[in-house]
Amino acid sequence: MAAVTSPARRVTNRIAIVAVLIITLIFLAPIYWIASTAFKPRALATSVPPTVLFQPEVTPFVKLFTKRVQLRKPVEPEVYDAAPWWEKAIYDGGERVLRVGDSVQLSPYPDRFLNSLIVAVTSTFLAVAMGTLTAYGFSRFRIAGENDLLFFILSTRMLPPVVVAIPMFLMYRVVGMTDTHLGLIILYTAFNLSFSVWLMKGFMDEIPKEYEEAALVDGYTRMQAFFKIVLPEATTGIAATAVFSFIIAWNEYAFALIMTNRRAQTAPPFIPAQVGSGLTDWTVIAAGTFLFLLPVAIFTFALRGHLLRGVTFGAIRK
Amino acid sequence: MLKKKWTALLAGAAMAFTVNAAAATELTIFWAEWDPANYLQELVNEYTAETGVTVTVETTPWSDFQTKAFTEFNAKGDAYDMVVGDSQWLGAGSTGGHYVDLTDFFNEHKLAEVMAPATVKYYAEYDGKYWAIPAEGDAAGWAYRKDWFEDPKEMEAFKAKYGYDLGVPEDYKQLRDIAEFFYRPDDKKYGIAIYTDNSYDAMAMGIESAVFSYGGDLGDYSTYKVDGIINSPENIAAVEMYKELYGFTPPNWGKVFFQEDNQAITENLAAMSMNFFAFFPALDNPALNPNAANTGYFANPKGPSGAQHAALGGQGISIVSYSQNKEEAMKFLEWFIRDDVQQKWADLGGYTCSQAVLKSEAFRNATPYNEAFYQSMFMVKDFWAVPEYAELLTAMNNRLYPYVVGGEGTAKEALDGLAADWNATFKKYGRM
Amino acid sequence: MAEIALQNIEKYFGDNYVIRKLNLTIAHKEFVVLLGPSGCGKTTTLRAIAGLETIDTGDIRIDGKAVQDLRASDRDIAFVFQLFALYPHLTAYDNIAFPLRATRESKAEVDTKVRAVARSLRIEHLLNQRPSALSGGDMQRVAIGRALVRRPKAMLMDEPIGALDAALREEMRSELKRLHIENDSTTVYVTHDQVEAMSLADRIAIMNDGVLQQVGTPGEVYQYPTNLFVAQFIGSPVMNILPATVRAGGADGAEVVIGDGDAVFGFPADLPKRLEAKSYDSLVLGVRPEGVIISTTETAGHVPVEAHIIEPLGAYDIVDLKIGEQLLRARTHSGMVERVGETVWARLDAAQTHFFDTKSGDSLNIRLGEENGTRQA
Amino acid sequence: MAVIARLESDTRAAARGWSDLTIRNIFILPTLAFLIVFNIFPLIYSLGYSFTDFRASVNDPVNFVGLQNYRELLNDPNIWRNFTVTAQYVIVSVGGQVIVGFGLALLLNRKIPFKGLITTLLLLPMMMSMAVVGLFWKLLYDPSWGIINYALGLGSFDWLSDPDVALYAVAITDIWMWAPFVMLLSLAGLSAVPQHLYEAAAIDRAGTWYTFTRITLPLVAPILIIAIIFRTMEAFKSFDLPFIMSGQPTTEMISIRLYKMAFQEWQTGRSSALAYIVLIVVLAITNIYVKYLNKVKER
Repeated sequence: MAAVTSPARRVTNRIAIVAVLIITLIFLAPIYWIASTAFKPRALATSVPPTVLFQPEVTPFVKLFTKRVQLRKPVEPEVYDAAPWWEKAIYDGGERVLRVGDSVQLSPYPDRFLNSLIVAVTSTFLAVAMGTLTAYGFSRFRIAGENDLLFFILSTRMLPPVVVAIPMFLMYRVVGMTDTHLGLIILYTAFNLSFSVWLMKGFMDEIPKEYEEAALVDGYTRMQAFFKIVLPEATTGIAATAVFSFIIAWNEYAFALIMTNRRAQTAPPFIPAQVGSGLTDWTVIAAGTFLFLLPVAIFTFALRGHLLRGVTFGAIRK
Repeated sequence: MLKKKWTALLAGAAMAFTVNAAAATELTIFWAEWDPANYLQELVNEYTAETGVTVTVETTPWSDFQTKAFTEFNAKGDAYDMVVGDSQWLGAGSTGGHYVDLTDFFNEHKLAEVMAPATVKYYAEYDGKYWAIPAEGDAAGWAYRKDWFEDPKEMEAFKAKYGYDLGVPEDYKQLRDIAEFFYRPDDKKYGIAIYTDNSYDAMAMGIESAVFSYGGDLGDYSTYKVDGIINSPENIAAVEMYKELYGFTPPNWGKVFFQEDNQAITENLAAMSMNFFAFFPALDNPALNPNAANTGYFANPKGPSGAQHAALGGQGISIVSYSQNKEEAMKFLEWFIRDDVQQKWADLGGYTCSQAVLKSEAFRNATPYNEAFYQSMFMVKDFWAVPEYAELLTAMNNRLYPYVVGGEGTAKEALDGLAADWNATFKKYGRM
Repeated sequence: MAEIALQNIEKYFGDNYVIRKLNLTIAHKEFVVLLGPSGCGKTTTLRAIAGLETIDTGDIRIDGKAVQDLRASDRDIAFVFQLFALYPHLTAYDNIAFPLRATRESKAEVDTKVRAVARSLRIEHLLNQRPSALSGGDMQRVAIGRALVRRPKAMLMDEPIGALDAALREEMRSELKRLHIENDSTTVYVTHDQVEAMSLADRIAIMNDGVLQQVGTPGEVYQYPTNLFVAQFIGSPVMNILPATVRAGGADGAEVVIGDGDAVFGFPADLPKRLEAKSYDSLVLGVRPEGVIISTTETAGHVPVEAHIIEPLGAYDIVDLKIGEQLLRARTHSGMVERVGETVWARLDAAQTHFFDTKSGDSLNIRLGEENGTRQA
Repeated sequence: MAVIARLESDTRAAARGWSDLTIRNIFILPTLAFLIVFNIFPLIYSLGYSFTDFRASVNDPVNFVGLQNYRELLNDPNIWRNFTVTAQYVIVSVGGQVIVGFGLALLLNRKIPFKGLITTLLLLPMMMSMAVVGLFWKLLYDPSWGIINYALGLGSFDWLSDPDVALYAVAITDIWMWAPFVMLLSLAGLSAVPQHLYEAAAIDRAGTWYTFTRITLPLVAPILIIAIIFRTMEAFKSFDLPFIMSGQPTTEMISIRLYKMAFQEWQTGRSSALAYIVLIVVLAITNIYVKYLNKVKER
């Protein structure tokens, strides 16, 4: 199915392909830079000219997971020799690991990462579950003022987070919910719920009513029909919505910055807080960033079909 | 029916996530992200070894240290049992009910005599009461490149140009001359690195150092009079000097704080660099600073009138009144002020405020910068400590930053504007 | 207006031919229909003429000039798409004006031409409508208007009325005929509908599997199909095809035996002789239903057969006659055979009987003399 | 038919389980209740505070001050500057995203080897955390050792600390993150333009540019406008990137001002009032866009 084209057109076509490849590389360069910095020796992170080829090392990750302090005098040779490889790497960087008794003190990073997981997974589950039910309701039943309600639901997502954060902070402080997982989960659920209703309503509208009607005629109750017929049909939509809700909750910064401090703090406000003492250690930031991006990158690849559909669909529905 | 289930579910989830609050054998101290916090962690690990009470030092970058702390205070949160808070927080911390009154504790242990006078005045006292135990003394100082200064060729060229010997600057005029002398953009060498970050108190502290050495003040701390003081001729000259120094900084120096100023030395960018003493361990660490052996330190130089002061850094440690573990925290503080602990604190790298330790030869010679630190601690001055200090800081940043970095208007306009802003703020809070 | 010549056109995807050695010349002002089942290569051929599709070998000449390497826009042809391809965001007026504006004609000229075309298509009242507001027939009128307004060298139409319902299709068919007569444009028209082809074409080119099977006037391709494919593709109901053998003898001098002797029809005596001149393995006989002549009473030279199915179609009936295991369909006056199971007497009209080589499917080109009054076309 | 089936199903469901009405309520009401409690109620709560001099940081008595907060905010040139900065940022950033994203979509809208992989890779930036991205771009922008200046040969060009450049630097990062989003929507729009329209245009002797402006652009416009609405709303809300990357007065967008007023200066009442002003602006922008969108869709 190729039309006759002029030679000039064929040349433009080839230029376009080359341009696409170049632009793609440019877009990926920052991500490559993050990933590569996570494996660089500290000195190479800020070397001039920038280092592209180097011997990768995992020292940044060792640093990421440990509490360290700067050496004030060189470490004694016998102590150094007795140290395991990872501790030597830290000694080499002019630091030593903090210990309580004999056990190495861990940095808060694993905790924060876990917080991110708890909050993102729970809020995603709630938002998608509630959103799916509500979307089904809007899609199948007659509801007075349906469009106004839908617009209301959507409008709750248009506000800058800080606008919502002020009253939420005041309310949370009365009930003691600042810096709790639950507080953050509620915020993220509310934030994602409207999005989830909209996205899911689009998918629900696409599922023919006849499917359930056939099931109802066959003697299913509506609930059975919903769970056995509609939900399986809506899998793609649910997957797309879940991935998006997860990514939004996973990456959220403003609420987490304002509402959490220690117990429930997630990784996004925490990672920028690890700039290092005295001198910025970009390799550790990169290592933390790299690990934090990994789940999302894996998600993106594993579910790219759903993602593409979700992005465009969610937008077009509006 | 459904609603009940729903709330039950939420409550269940809440329980699942918040069980960790109860255990009393854990103490959390909140501080900013810098080396002293790591030294403190190391110190308190010994407390854990002694008592079994786990003590964790939580940190956050300087840029949002204040925000985080006060968000937690104002939420009446119990995430932190103690906080190593900035000196200017005392007013807000005490009048806001965030800090536990430590006056009895202070008097009982005669801390006013044990700790250095400036640290007691600035880190602990507000409105006649004590709210904190001086923990980390600090002041603004300078690092410089000894190898550049001592290069005979440079010395000769400098003498020829300025008519006096190149050496550690004695006053701001010399500071300026040396900065100008080493400012060679074509060679990627620059004169000086100063604080310019306008997000918290970084630039404010840099300017204060100049203002205080020029013999100026921020205002009358007892009457809240600012007009004529903050915009005095001395202050105008000091701010103009600060702006002039900015002209000799490396490129992209419009929003920098301690890391960048340290990098100015490690990356061979600047001849001299302003920083708080607590940030100097990185410069003394050969693994981080290839020029460690060639880095020297000096205290903030004199102003034209001969006055010599430095902006105060450092913090006292306070107990947060919302803490569930106040008793345990008291016990910790009793441990912390013990002489042997203070000595250990100094040995680990902390800047003790204990007079006995400070004055010891061992302390003053422990690092290349401890001597300069020791001198500085007797000439420090500080910012306002009133509860509304954050608004005062914002105004200062808003007025002075556009002048120093953006080159807008004149120093006099900026300071007149600042005087008006501060006046209005004090009026708003009924202080005058 | 122009002559279009296709010379040795070939197009293939890998080993699969889409068009194979195609040679066809469309004369100036001629209306040629490319007819064939879907996937036979007719649309590809049309698109290749337009420049919407590349070819691998051969020449496409318009007025003698080879154009196969020219872009569509440089060939000066118009194209009417099956799904109209109207620009959905433009009004009917703007759609028709589009090709004129694209070549920067003056505003006044555009207006004059658009209105003239609209008048001839009788769509003046629709000019301000968008395509979404138009009926299928009107959309097609606009699409044709857009093609005509430029006065192109040739009009190419790809099943232009295929998407319309039956009644509208008939109406548009006569309208297309009228427009062709009025405009005298060289036209290549693609369809799979043989009725459309027969009614519109000056000549029909029948294609199958990328190969041109036969080119001729509607009458020629109907009466003298060159092979079994054409024979069966043209005409409705389809031609009867039966295996047959021929022998001398019988009342007429020659006999055609259907199958294993299920029926024996008399034929003119010169048939065996004429067949001898041809080379073939075995024979297939083809006869259109109207070439099966039926009598309800016993008649000399007729063979008795059983009426198996009767399809009353109003103007006439189609009666399926059982010959052994096979069926022979005959066209009769309506109501001539009254009920299924009756025995009727049949013979084949020699003039309408075709003989094909079973193996190649090609017609052996035996044309026996016509009999008077037996044709019922 | 459908009506009969529907009636029948209704009666059956009623006989054998919850009625449709009950199911509808169970499905919809919790969501509505949740949104009202956690989105609407807080806003009403803060509406009350916006008329007071409440400060969450002190225990002073709260006084009703009427419209004073609003009056002072609307008369404060600094607030207007924050809005101007926000508008500048929205224009630069969304404009850039549309140009880069739509351009990229035009380039990609053809047969390209590994097209699926390329599209997926281009999705990565928008899947990342803005806070972390902002942090890392500071390293990329660094005038001394940043890869950007090195790659572009810009020497020690000031990106983030030059007040005049910082806004553009932040916008470039935003463009990097979100141009792929515009690209994705545009690509969907472009591939929805039927191929036969391009063929018709080729037959009609329309040139490349003429085809692009008269066919492609009008047909992609509605979806492009949706992308622009989306990105405008998000850019208006921008907080993470400018907050992390730059503290310049020239990048102090209204969200940042609001954050500082509420959580650094603790002017709770006044910040509630500002939040309401922002809310009204957001609703106004949305309305204008939605109206325009409907107009485009009507065509």
